[in-house]
Amino acid sequence: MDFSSFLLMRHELILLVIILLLIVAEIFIPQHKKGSIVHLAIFLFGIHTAVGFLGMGDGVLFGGMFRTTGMIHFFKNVLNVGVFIILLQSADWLQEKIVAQHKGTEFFVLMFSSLLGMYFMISSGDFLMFYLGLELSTLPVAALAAYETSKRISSEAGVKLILSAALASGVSLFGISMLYATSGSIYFSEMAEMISVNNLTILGLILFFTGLAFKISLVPFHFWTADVYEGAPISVASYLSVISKGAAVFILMILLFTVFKPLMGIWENMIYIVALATMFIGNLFALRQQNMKRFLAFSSVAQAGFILLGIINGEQLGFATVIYFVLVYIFSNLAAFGVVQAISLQTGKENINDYEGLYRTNPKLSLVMMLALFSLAGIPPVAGFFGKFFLFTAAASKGYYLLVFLAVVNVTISLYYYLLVIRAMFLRKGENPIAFFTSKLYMRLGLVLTVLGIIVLGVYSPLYDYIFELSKGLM
Amino acid sequence: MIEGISIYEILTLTTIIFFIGVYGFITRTNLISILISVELIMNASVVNFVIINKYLYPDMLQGVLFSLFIIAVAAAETALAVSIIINLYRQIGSVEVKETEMMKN
Amino acid sequence: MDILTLFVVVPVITVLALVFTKDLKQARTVAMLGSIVQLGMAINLVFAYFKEKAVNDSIMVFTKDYVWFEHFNIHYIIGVDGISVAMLLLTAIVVLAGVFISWKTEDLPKEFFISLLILATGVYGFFISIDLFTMFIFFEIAVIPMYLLIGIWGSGPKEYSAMKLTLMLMGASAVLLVGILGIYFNSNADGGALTFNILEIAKVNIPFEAQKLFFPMVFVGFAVLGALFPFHTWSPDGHASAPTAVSMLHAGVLMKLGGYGVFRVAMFLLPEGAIHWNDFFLVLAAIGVVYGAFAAIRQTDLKYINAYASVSHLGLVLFALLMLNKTAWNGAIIQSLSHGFLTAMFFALIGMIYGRTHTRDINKLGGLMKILPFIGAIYVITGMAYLGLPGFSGFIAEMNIFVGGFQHPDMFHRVLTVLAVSSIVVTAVYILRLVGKIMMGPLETNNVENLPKATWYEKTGILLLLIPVIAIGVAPLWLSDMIMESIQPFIQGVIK
Amino acid sequence: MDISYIYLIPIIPLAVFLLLGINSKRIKPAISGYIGVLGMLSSFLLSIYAAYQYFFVSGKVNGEYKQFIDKHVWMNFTDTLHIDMGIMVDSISLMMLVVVTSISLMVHIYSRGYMKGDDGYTRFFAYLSLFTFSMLGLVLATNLFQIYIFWELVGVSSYLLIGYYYTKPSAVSAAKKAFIVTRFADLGFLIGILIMGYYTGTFDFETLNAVNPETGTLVLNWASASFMGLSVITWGLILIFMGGAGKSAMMPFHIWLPDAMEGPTPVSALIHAATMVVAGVYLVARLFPMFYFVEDGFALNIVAWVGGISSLFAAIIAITQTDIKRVLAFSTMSQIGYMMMALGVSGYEGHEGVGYMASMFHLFTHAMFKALLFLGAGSVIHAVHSNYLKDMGGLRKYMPITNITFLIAALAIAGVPPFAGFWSKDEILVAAFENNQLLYYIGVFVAGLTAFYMFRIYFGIFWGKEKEYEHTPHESPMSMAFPLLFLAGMSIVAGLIPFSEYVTADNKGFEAHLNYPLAAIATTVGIIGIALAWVFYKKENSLSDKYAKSFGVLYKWAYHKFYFDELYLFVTKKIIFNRISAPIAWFDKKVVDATMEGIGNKTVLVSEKIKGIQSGKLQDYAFAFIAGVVVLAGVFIYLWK
Repeated sequence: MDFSSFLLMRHELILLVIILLLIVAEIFIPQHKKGSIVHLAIFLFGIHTAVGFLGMGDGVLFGGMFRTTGMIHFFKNVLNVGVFIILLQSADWLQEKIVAQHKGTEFFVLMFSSLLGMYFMISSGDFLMFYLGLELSTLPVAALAAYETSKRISSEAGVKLILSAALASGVSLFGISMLYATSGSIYFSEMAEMISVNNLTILGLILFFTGLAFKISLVPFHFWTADVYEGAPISVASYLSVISKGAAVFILMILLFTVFKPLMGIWENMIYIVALATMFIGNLFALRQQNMKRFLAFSSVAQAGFILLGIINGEQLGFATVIYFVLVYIFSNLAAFGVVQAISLQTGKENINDYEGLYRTNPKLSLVMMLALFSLAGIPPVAGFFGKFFLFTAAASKGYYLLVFLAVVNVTISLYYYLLVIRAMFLRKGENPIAFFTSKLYMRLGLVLTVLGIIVLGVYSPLYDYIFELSKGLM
Repeated sequence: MIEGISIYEILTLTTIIFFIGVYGFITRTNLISILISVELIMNASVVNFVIINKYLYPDMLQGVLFSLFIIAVAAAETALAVSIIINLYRQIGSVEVKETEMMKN
Repeated sequence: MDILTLFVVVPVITVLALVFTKDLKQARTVAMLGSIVQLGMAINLVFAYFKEKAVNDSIMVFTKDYVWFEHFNIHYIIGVDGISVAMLLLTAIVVLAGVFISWKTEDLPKEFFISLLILATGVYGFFISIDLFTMFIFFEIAVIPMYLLIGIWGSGPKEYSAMKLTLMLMGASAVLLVGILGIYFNSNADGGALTFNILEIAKVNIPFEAQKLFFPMVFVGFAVLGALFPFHTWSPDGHASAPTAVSMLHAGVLMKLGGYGVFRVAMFLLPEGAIHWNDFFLVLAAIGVVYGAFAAIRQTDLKYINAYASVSHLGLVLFALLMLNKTAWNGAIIQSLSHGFLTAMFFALIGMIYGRTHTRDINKLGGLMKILPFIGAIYVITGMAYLGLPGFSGFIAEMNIFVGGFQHPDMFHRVLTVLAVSSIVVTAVYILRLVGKIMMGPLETNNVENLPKATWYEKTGILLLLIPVIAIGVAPLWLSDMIMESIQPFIQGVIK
Repeated sequence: MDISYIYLIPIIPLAVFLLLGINSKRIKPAISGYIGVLGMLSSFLLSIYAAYQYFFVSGKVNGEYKQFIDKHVWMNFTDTLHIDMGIMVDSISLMMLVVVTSISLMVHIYSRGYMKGDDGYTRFFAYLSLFTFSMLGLVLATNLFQIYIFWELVGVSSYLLIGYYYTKPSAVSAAKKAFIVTRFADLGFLIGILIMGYYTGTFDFETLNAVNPETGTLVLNWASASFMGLSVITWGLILIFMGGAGKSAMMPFHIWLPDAMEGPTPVSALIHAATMVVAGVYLVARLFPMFYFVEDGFALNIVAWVGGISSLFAAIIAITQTDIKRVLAFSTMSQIGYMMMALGVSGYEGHEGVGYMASMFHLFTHAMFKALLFLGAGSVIHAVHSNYLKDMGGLRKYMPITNITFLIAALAIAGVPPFAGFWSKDEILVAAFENNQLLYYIGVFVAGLTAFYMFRIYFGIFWGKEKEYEHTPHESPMSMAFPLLFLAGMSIVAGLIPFSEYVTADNKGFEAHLNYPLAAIATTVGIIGIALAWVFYKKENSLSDKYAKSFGVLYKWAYHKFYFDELYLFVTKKIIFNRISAPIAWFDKKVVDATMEGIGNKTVLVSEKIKGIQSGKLQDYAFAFIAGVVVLAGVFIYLWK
């Protein structure tokens, strides 16, 4: 085999190099200017993100363990952008809190290796690679969740995440072993041919499904979400809420649409049930939250429920709409988390009623927040609306009108709690509103990027058509 | 291939192990022992892979390979988990699971 | 830039300009200029329309079609017929009047006018769009600013009302969304491509089962905005809490989206569904008409009275639409316009009275005619127009509705019409009670001496609204013919 | 005949109204008074000219008074149904034109004196012009819808004028009452119109009334559909008559008329005596062929009876009232009842149609002397500043003109020859006698009562014992005296006009002869009434109270107008306001709204209830996790198949 084909792993290789570079830098940069490591990391990753957009052909490596297509390539770029924004938004926090404790580099190393895991997971061609990717993407995040070692809730979050993740992966491993038993192979391509509808397969599917459902935080596998988001550093929470969720959705779709095609009759209904449960539970819990992080955690649970409406379509349309929605969702959610980050960094306040009167002191921030929330709630003309609308279209095209109806009911419920935040920011005056402050460059950049995304992605229609074209490759 | 022992018995065994693990996970009060239960779950599937490979598809080694990787990952996982638990222990001087209930509702 | 898209662009430009304004003076000036331009465009459009119609007899004129989301066959299609032209004119006038009436918005003036104009954008867009998707987007754009407008600048239990209003309307639009998807996926019944284009879908005959299933969704989705009983409860609280200009725009324009949508989408695309569900919804509408009127008798808060009056009058619109004949539909459209102007006037006047006496409780008011002659006189005129006095638009509308309703061959419909007709007496009762209580009789307001007279901007705002009311009332022919001929293509589906 | 100039007759008052109404604050009172009078005068002259042209020059074509119509489409309902605006010139419309313009002119002149110094002077004249415009439009209407439109306008101008003293609560409520009661009656009118529109496909009087000369029956096929045993057209007519009854204060819609006296007296003279209140009569006359031919005049009978009963009823009440304007109001009601009765008993062809003629005749004469009575009463009130008999007496030496004119009017209404009332009333009784004996006797009795109550107040005002007036009453200024004299003259001569040649049901005209026996009876009855009044009220004495007692209950009821007001009050306040409106308002708040609320609150409640699930316990989560797996597995492996 010629090594040029390794270029198909360009993303992975470059990221690996960056990780190594950072470790080296950690060794050589003197103690008193450790701060520069942040700039370095963001710079390097920025280059990586940019380079990622260079074109790349499809191909398969290691006898099918690793594969890449236009879609996968595109999605890796999406993840990159997301992570890049997260880095921008957390730069100040790192500078002020983490670097002081000499833990700057590790943060990047961990996050990047988790991202590396995602890469492998989404371009995995067999269950072994998939499993490794999954674990590689999960474990570092657990470490990150527990990163603020001085905070008790942070360690608590870490414990909860690592243990439930272990349980999930254990269960899904058990499922995989069953699938292996019925199909005699762990390669997706071979499985797709061998697989047949029988109880063992169904059981395997269900067990396997839980592993990803855990990452996407679908009900009833979502319980860790809120606690971990609350305990973990905000940047980690936002990473969990968009990046790992997005990647998991991606691979789940690939598996369901290709490998488990024969079982569609089963998993359709499974998705149906889970989707309803997820939407309702997510919304009902989000209703009463006071802490912004928990609030966003449950809202993201609900969003996951909406995503399933696209998955249930089971065809190219569904795939495209879901990817599109995930893209939009990444931007919207990161905008919200970014604002939370900025405020909690300045004032340490994370509760909704701390935001009262925010508009009158910090109009820009609250506008960003409002856009983000509208996008999450699906109010036109911001991107979120289009994302949701297309998801519903995908579901309706298969005739799931009842499901769509219940979904729109949930949209209304969700609108209620999103408006609660807007109420706090705009309607209320507040006794002691958060004083006016200006964020640093990185944070501003991060927020501006997200806002651009929120506004442009919706109205700019060619993007969706592009995604739709790409998603042909996987079907 | 072990003479006189059919795959069913072994699969039953692994399933039992699996559920022991689950049971442990749900009932143990000590984080470490919960971790151990997770290991049990993992090992159940490790054995599964090997057995299935050996009994059903002896000509290729996919299962066996898989199991090796699982063992490795499980080790890493344990290490990480233990480190986090230790970190928790530093703060609250306990590794009881009931100590990790600050965040709820 | 085509003549219609300007209706969306100009408000947006105004909004952008507003972003850079410093204080109230600049903000209101910019807003006023923007709205004046819009009014000019609207008037110009009327003439342009007549000129165009002479040479081109397609259903919609000035149509433009831009592909948006290729794969879903979503287009940005715009076009107008006589009805949308009239509606655009209404909107332009009410918006301008609203700007005048809110001349003295002290708190966050910039934001206020921005939200107001965003609302206007949505309404304009809704009236010009022919594509269901675009229509829906504009629909929601029009609704959502209400939350801020009521919540920030409102009075009384504003947060509660704002939340209630937004949730009920958005819930309705959610139901509507399902209905639209249903139409979309049945739009290829004749083997064509899926489309959101209303005119295309109208050519397709959607299977009866689908129509039966989706008509209620579309109808209710829109009709909630038209205060259909029993989904009208958002409107009294909303109106009561909203600031004056917002009540004007909301009752005057936004609520019209309901009837308009029912007419454009539900009736046009799902005629068989309309016939199938006719009796059920007709009864609801008739209840709304009488019920609203009776509920209004009992209220003591000026705004509540008007809110319930609106329930009654807009109930009449839905009622007429369900009569499924040209005359009644003509009446429905004219009623929408007339009610738009009149209720806007009422809310403006209430705003002025409230601004001076600081109460809206009719038991605390009395004999204002003596101290506020202009407001008093206009109030009486508005009241008379509202209870359907000849010479004002209300009469034209109601007569069309009643005659149309009574032309219906079915006895049941005619009986319901008689029921609806009886509402005019009840209307007279509460209007006269109101006028007699607050305008006439002995003075009851304290601090009588220092009630300022109406200012120039208030007068301008009022006259803007009064002129069309009288114009329609005295010379209805041009309007009713313009609407009548535009209705023609829409009625076809229902007739056959 | 060219009728285009007739448009000017209503348009001039409209112009005056707009002129005065829009800048009521700027124009000086004196000026506005002149503007009003001049405008009215020109209309008056025009209508006189028109009448002359029609009746004596070009109206009569081969022995029949033709209808001249000029109309323009105002609004289209359907291809066939449309509202036209236009003028319809025929005998009754011209007769009404003369009545309306002349009375209106007189009232304008009178008001210049009567309203002097009132701060709403200009407003008053504006309203008067508005009313005149509406009334003229109503008179000239060519179709049902046009008449309805002006009908409503008349109603509103009456509302405005009754509520002219809008700071007086009583005036406000009277105005409200008048509007709402008539509005309710108009509801019937409107529904009637709708029925006509639906079943006949037209609103035009021309088409509706068209009579086939050969068969001598209605062209229009009224038997097409029937409802509850009656032709729908009959229902339509009855409902339309309901509207007419409302405006003309027939039972049971009469209650607004007495209260309407809250308005300034000239207004009462113009609107509530001479013109607006006879609109109902005019409406029936307008549709007379339909009323007559459809189902052999079933509807017409109703008209007759309603008229007869109202006249009797009102006359009885009038005797007991002490507010002179109210007495006049009830007398108006009773006289209009007369006219209705006359129409009701009338036939169509030739001398058959004497009732129709008589009713129009009486409408004409009554307008004159009743306006005169009101204006006279006005000048009395102007002098003593009170409406009540008890504050008056012996005024004849202070205000001679008023006295004489009032006397003339009283004689006229009492039906004493040769005054106008005698002739018209005689024709009415003739018609009644020929067609419906019972109504005839009622009519005669009412004639007597009329004479009695009219002279009761006459004596009460101008004779009897003098009261001590805080400042001695004096004769009214010329501006007020002139109209009195003019109208007095009319009241004397109007009876001599040979109406039967000009205004008849079939427009052909016929020779009317005095029916001496009937006339004699009527006159004697009238004289008796006067004599009784003389006995009772000429001198201050206690006879009246004694007899009042002897009537006991009847007197009490009559005094309280048979408790109609209380009845209405009960219906509106108790039934509509408390029994319907209040429950609906409650229902809206507590049921409809509460349901919507409930949905929201329940959602929040549920989310509160289930918060325990998120217990924060790692192992609960794990349990939920496994439970989820088991459930899914259970569902899809066992239940699904």
